[in-house]
Amino acid sequence: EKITIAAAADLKFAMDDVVTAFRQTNPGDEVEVVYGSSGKFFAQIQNAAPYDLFFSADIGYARELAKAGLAASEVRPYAVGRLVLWSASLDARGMTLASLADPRITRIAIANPRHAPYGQRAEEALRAAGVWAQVEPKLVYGENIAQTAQFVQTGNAQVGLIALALALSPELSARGGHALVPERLHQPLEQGFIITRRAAGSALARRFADFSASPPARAVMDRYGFVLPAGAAGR
Amino acid sequence: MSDQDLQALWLTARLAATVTALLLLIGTPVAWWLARTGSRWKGPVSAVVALPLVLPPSVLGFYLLLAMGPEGLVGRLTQALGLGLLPFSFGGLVVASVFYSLPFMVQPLQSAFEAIGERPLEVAATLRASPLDAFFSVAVPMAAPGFLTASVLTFAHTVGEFGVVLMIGGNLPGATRVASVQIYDHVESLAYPQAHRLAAVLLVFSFTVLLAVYAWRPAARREA
Amino acid sequence: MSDQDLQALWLTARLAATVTALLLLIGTPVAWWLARTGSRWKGPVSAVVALPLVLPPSVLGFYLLLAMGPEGLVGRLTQALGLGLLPFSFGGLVVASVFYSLPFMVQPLQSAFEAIGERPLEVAATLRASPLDAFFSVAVPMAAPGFLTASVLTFAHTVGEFGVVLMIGGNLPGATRVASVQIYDHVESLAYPQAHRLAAVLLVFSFTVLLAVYAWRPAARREA
Amino acid sequence: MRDIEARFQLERPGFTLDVDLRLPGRGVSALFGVSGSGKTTLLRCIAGLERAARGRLVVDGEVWQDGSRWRPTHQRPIGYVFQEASLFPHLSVQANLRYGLRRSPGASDTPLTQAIELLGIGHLLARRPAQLSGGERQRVAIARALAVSPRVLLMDEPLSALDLRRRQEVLPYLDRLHDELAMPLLYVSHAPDEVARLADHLVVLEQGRVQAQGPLRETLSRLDLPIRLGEDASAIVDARVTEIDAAWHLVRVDFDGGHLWARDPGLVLGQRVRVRVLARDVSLALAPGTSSIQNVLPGVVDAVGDDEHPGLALVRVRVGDALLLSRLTRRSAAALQVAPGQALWVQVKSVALLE
Amino acid sequence: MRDIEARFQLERPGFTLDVDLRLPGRGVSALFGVSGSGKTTLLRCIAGLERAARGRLVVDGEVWQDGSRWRPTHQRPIGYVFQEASLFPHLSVQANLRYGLRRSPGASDTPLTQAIELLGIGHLLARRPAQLSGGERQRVAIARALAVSPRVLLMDEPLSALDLRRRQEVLPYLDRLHDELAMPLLYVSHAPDEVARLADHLVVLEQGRVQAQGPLRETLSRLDLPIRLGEDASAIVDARVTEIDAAWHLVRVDFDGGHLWARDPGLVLGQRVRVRVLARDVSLALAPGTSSIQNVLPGVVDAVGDDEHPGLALVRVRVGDALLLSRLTRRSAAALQVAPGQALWVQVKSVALLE
Ligand SMILES: Nc1ncnc2c1ncn2[C@@H]1O[C@H](COP(=O)(O)OP(=O)(O)OP(=O)(O)O)[C@@H](O)[C@H]1O
Ligand SMILES: Nc1ncnc2c1ncn2[C@@H]1O[C@H](COP(=O)(O)OP(=O)(O)OP(=O)(O)O)[C@@H](O)[C@H]1O
Ligand code: MOO
Ligand SMILES: [Mg+2]
Ligand SMILES: [Mg+2]
Repeated sequence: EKITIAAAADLKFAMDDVVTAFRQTNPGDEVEVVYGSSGKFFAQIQNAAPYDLFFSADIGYARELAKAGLAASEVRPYAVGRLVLWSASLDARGMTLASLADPRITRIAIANPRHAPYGQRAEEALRAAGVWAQVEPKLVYGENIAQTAQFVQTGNAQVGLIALALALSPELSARGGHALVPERLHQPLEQGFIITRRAAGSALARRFADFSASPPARAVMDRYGFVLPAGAAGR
Repeated sequence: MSDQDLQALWLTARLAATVTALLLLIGTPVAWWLARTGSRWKGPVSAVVALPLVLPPSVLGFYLLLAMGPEGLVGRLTQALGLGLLPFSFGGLVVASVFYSLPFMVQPLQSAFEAIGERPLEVAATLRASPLDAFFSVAVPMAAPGFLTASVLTFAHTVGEFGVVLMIGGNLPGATRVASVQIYDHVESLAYPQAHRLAAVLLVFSFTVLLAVYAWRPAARREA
Repeated sequence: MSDQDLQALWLTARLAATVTALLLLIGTPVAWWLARTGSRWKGPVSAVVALPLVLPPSVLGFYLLLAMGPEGLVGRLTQALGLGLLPFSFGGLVVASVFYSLPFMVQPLQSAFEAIGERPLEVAATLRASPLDAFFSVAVPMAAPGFLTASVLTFAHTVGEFGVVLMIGGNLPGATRVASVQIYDHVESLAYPQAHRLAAVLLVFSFTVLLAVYAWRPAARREA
Repeated sequence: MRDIEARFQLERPGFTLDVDLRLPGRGVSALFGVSGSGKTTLLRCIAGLERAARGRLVVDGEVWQDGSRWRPTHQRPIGYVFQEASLFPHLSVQANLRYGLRRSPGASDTPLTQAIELLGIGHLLARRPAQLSGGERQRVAIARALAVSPRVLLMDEPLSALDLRRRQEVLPYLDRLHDELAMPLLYVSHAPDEVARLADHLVVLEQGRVQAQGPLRETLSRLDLPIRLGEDASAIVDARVTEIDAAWHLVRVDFDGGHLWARDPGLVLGQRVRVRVLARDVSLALAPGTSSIQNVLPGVVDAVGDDEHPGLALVRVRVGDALLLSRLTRRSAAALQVAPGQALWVQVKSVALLE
Repeated sequence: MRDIEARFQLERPGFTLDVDLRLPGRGVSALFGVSGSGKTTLLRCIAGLERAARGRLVVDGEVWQDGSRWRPTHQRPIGYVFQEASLFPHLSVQANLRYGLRRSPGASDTPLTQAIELLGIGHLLARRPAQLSGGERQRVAIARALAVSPRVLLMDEPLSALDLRRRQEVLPYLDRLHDELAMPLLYVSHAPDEVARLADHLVVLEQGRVQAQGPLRETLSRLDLPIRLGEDASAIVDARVTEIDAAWHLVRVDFDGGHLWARDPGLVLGQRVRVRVLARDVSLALAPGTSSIQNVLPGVVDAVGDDEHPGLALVRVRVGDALLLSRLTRRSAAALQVAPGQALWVQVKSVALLE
C-alpha cells in the first residue's frame, strides 16, 4: 500500500522523522510526503488532489475541508506551533520583539499574514508587543514559513519570525540561535490534520493517522518544539 | 544525486520533449495560418495565442486546476470521456504545458514564415508542388532557424516551468515532480547542497544541449 | 477591486515596461552581434543567452537571492557601490527580470536580423549610411515584426513572472507585490472571488493590449 | 484546337490588365512592350499566380480557368522562368534543378541533363544559390523550368543577364526545344534580335492592353509596327540549303526569289532554314556592282513607309514570293527614285540563318 | 592623377579574382566578360563590399585601400547600381530615392529630380517596391544611385530589364551625366551596343583575370579582340559636323579620311561627334557603284584578321587617319583579292553618331 501526505512547510523536519519512525515499524508500506503551503493544499484537495492525509499549519483549513465533506475523518489537532525570533547574522538568543525596533535592523522577514498561519500570529505578536508601527516598514513577507526562513538564512533579512520547528532543524540551528516569542502575544498556532475523502478506504492512512498520535511520533514532535494541544492527548 | 533527483530530471526531459513535439504539431499550422491569412480573425487569434504569456503561471495553474477539476468544464468532459481527471497526472502536466507554452512555439514560427514571402511558394507551385508539398519542402526548411528558436524556447520554457506544475501537478514523484519542483523542494527544506547539486546538473546538461543545438544551428539563408 | 489590486496592476505594468525598455537596449546589440558574427564564440554566447530559459524561475530566483544578498557577489558589489541590497526592491525585480527575460528579447530579434541578409546593408553602405545608421534605418525597420514579437514576449513574460518575484520580491506592496503575486495571495487566502476579479481584469487588459498591438502589427515585408 | 485562349481582367491601383489573346498552340509567342505594360502580370495570370484575375484560359482544349473553375498553379503543366531567378536559397543548385523533376511523374531526366550541359552549369551543381553570379543564377532557373517537361513554357526575360555568346548558345537550344517538344513558349523579351530569332507570333502590350498580335512574319513586315523594333526591323524568309561551300564555310540557301549566301552554322544539304534579313543590312541599287556584298537579287518595290527617324525610310521590296525590308535615308530613296512598282537590285550584306 | 588604380586578389572556392587595372579618371569604362568572369566581384571590391579582397585601390589620388588601410564603403563617394535592383522593401519609392541623398551632405536635389523625370518614375513615388514591375524597380535603383552625386559610378548591368526605347532614352542621359559631372563610370554590360555607345575604355575579364584593357578606339580596332563583340565589332571615328541637310534630316560629318552622311540626331554645325561604324555595315568594293549606300570612301587595306566565324574575315582599312573595320566573307575577300596595302572603296551603309 501507498499513501501521499500533504504537510505544511513548518512540519518539514519533524514529519520526515515521524515517517522514518513509521517506516521502521511498517517496512512494507510506502509513505510519500509533499510539503507546501496550507492554502495551496486546500485548493488542490478541493480539486481532487491525490493526497491521503493533510497536515495543515492552521486547523482552520482542515475544518473547512471537513465542512465541505472532503474529509474521511474528524479534524484532529496534532500540535501547537511556536514562533521564534531567529537570525543568521545576529545573536538572536537575547532578542525580544522590542529589539526589532532597533534602527540597525533594516529587514525583518515574516510569513505572509494574509494566508500563512505563522504570518498571522507574527503580526498579532508584533502588534501586541506594541512595535508594529516601527517594524512594519521593515517587513518582508515570505510565501510560507520555509521561504521566510530562507530570507533570513541568506542574510537578506537580518531577523525573521519563524517556526520553532525550523529553528531547531539541523540546517538552521547550526547557524544561529533563537528566542521564543511569548505565547500570550498571539492566538495559539493550532494545527490539525484530516484523512481526505479519497483515502476513506485506506487502512494505511488510518494506521499513519494513529501512528502520528502514538508516543514515538509524539517524541519526535516534542523534539521539534511542537507541544501537544491541550485535551488532544489520548485521542 | 539521489534517485528522486534522477527521476525528476528524467520526468522533466520527458515532459519537455512531449510538449515540444505536441506543440510542433499544433503550433505549426497555427503559425502558418497567422503568417499568411488576410482574415479579420488574425488579430483576435494572435491575441488569444499570446494570452497564456501574460497569465502568471501560478494563476494559470489555478484556473487550469479549476477547469480540469471534477467540477470544471474540462474535468467533466474528460470524466465523461472516461479519461478520468487530468490534474495531478503526467497527462495533465502535458496539457497545461502545451497551453502555457503555445506562444513560444507560435510566435517565432510565425515570424519565420512571414520572412519567407510569397515568391518561393509561387516558384514551388510552378514546379508542381501542391501547397502541402511546398509547405514541407520550401516553407519548413526555409524557416528552419525559426523552428529551432521556437523549439528551444518551448523546450526550455517547459523545463523551467514551475508555477503551473506546482499548482496542478501536486508534486507527485515520478508523475509530476519535475526538476524545477524538486529543486524548489530542496530549497524549501533548506537542503541547499542538494539544491545546488541538482541545479548544477540541470544547468550543465542544459548548457550542453543548447551548445550542441547552436553549433548545429542552420545558418540563416539569404535571398538568392 | 481594492486599492491593493490596482497598485499591484500598476506595479506590474511599470515593471514590464521598464524591463522591456531595458531589454530593448541590452538585447538588441546582443541579437545583432549573434545574427552577424562568424566568431567561434557565437555558439557559447547563444547558449548562455538561452540559459535563463531552462532555469526554473524559482530556482533562478533562489540563486539571485544568494547572489544579490549581503554575502553574494552581486550583493557585495551593489553595497560597495552604495546601492544597498537589491532583493525586496523594485530595482532588484527589474534586474532579475531583465536577466530572466533576456532570451525572449534576443532570440526573436536574432531570427529577424538574420532574415534580412547582407544585401540591404550593403546597399545602405553604398548610399553613405554608416553601419550604425544602416542599423537604425534599415535593419531595425526591416526587423519590425521581430521587434514586435520580441517586445510582446518580453513584456508578457514579465507580466506573467511569478517564481522569481516570489523568491526575491518579499511581497512588498507598491514595490514588489506585482499582480501575479497578488492573485496568488488571494488564492492562498481562499479569497477566490477577489482572485477571479483581479485575474479577469488582468486578462481583459492584456487581451485588449495584445489586440491593439496585433491590429497595428506591421505587415511582414517581402523582398523587392 | 491546340491553341491558347487567354482572356483576363485584373485591376490594380493605377494599372488595369485587360487582354484577349489567342496564341498558337506551338511555336514561340513573344510578349513585347515597354516596362510596366503588364507582361509579367499576364504571365502570372496564365500560371495561375493571380487569383484575383477574372477571365478565361483554355490551353490545348483544357479549361484552366473560367468563371468559377480554377486550376491551381501546381496542376498546370507549365514551366515558368521568373524575371528574377528566384532559386530556392535553402537548396543546392542540384536540388533546385531536381525539385520540379521529382514532382513531375513520367518526366524524363533527359531535358535536364541536356539543359545542364548546354547552359554550362555542370560545375555549379554542389553550390548554394548565394554563391552564384547573376548569370549563373539565371541559367539554373532556366534549366529548372525545363526539367519538368512542361507543356507550356513561360519565360520572363530569361536571357537578360546572359552575355552575348551564352545567349547565342541558348537561343538555338530554346528554338530546337519548342520545336521538338511541340510545346508553346511564351517569351517576354526586350531584345528584338531574340524576338526576331525565336518568335513565330508577336504580341505587343501597351498599358495592359493588346496593341497588336499576329504571326511574326506578318507583323514584322507591317510597315507601321517595325518601328518598335528600331535598329532591328527585319524580315523573315523561309529557305532551303542547296549548296555547302566547305572551303569558305559558307552555305547557299534558295528561296522563291533567288538565293543567298550566308556563313555556315553547320547545316546539312536540303535542310529548311529560317533566314532573318535585317532592314539595315539591305541596300538598294539600280545596277548590280562589284563589291564585297555577295547577295544581290532583283526585286520590285512593294511599298514605302516611314521609319522612326524622319531622315529614314523603310522600303518593302518583293523578291520572288518573299518580302524584304530595306532601311535607307530618304535622300537615297529620292536619289534612286524609289516608288512602288519600281524594279531594282537588292543588296543584302548579311543574313542570319536561324535554323 | 585622377586615374583609378585598382589591384585586387580575392580567393573563392573555384574562382580567383586577380586583376591589376588602371582606369581613366573620367569617362566610361566598360567591364566586359562572360557570365561568371568576375565582373560583379570586381565592382564589389571597388565599392569596399569584399573585405577579404587584398590589394590596392587609389581613386583620384586618394588611397581607398592599401595593405592595412581600408576605407569603409559608406565613406567611399560612389554610386552603386546592383545587378538586382535591391530596393529597400520597407521604404516607399520616394524614401528609397531620398535615402542616400539625405546622407550626402552638400548633394543637390537636381540630379535626382532629373533622373526621376528621365527615367519616368515620377508616378511611382508613393508605391512600395513590391508593387513595381521589374523594369520599374531597376529604374528606381538607377535614380537612387545617381541621387547621391557620386564621384565614381558603378553600374552592374543597369539596363538589362529595360526595353529598347527606354534604354535609348537612358543611354544619352548617362552619357551626358558622366560628361557633365566629369565622373568616371564603371559599367558592366552584356550589350555591345551599350558598350560601344558609352564606353571610352574597355576592360575584358576572363575567369577573374584581365584579358585586355585599353581605350575603346584602340581596343576595338585590335583585330584579335573584336570577336568578343560578335555582331557588334565596330570602329570609332572622331569627326565634326560640317553640313546639315534639314530637308532630308541628314548631317554630314567630316573626318580626316573624308566625309560621311548620317541621320541627324539634332546636332549643330561645327559640333564634334563620335561616329560608330559597325564592321557589319562596311562593305568593300573595287569601284564605287550606284546604290542606296551613300557613303563611299577610298581606303587602303591595313590588315586582315580572323573573325569568330571561320567563314568570315575582319579587314582593317585605313581611311585617311581613321581605321575602319569591315566584316566580310572570306570568299568575298578572296574574290576581291584583299591584301594589306591594297587600295579599294569602302562602302558604309550606316553610321551612328554618338554625341
Ligand atoms: N559567394 C560566393 N561564393 C563562392 N563563389 C562565388 C560567390 N559569388 C560568386 N562566386 C563565383 O565567382 C565567380 C565570379 O562571380 P561574379 O558574380 O563576379 O560573376 P559576373 O562576372 O558578375 O557574372 P554574371 O555576368 O553572371 O553576373 C563565379 O564563378 C561565381 O560562381
Ligand atoms: N503588386 C502590385 N501592386 C500594384 N501594382 C503593381 C503590382 N505589381 C505590378 N504593378 C504594376 O502593374 C503594372 C504592370 O506590371 P508588370 O510587372 O506586369 O510589368 P512588365 O510589363 O512586366 O514590366 P517590366 O518590363 O518592367 O518587368 C506596372 O505599372 C506595375 O507598376
Ligand atoms: O507552514 Mo505555513 O502554511 O507556510 O505558515
Ligand atoms: Mg516584368
Ligand atoms: Mg554579375
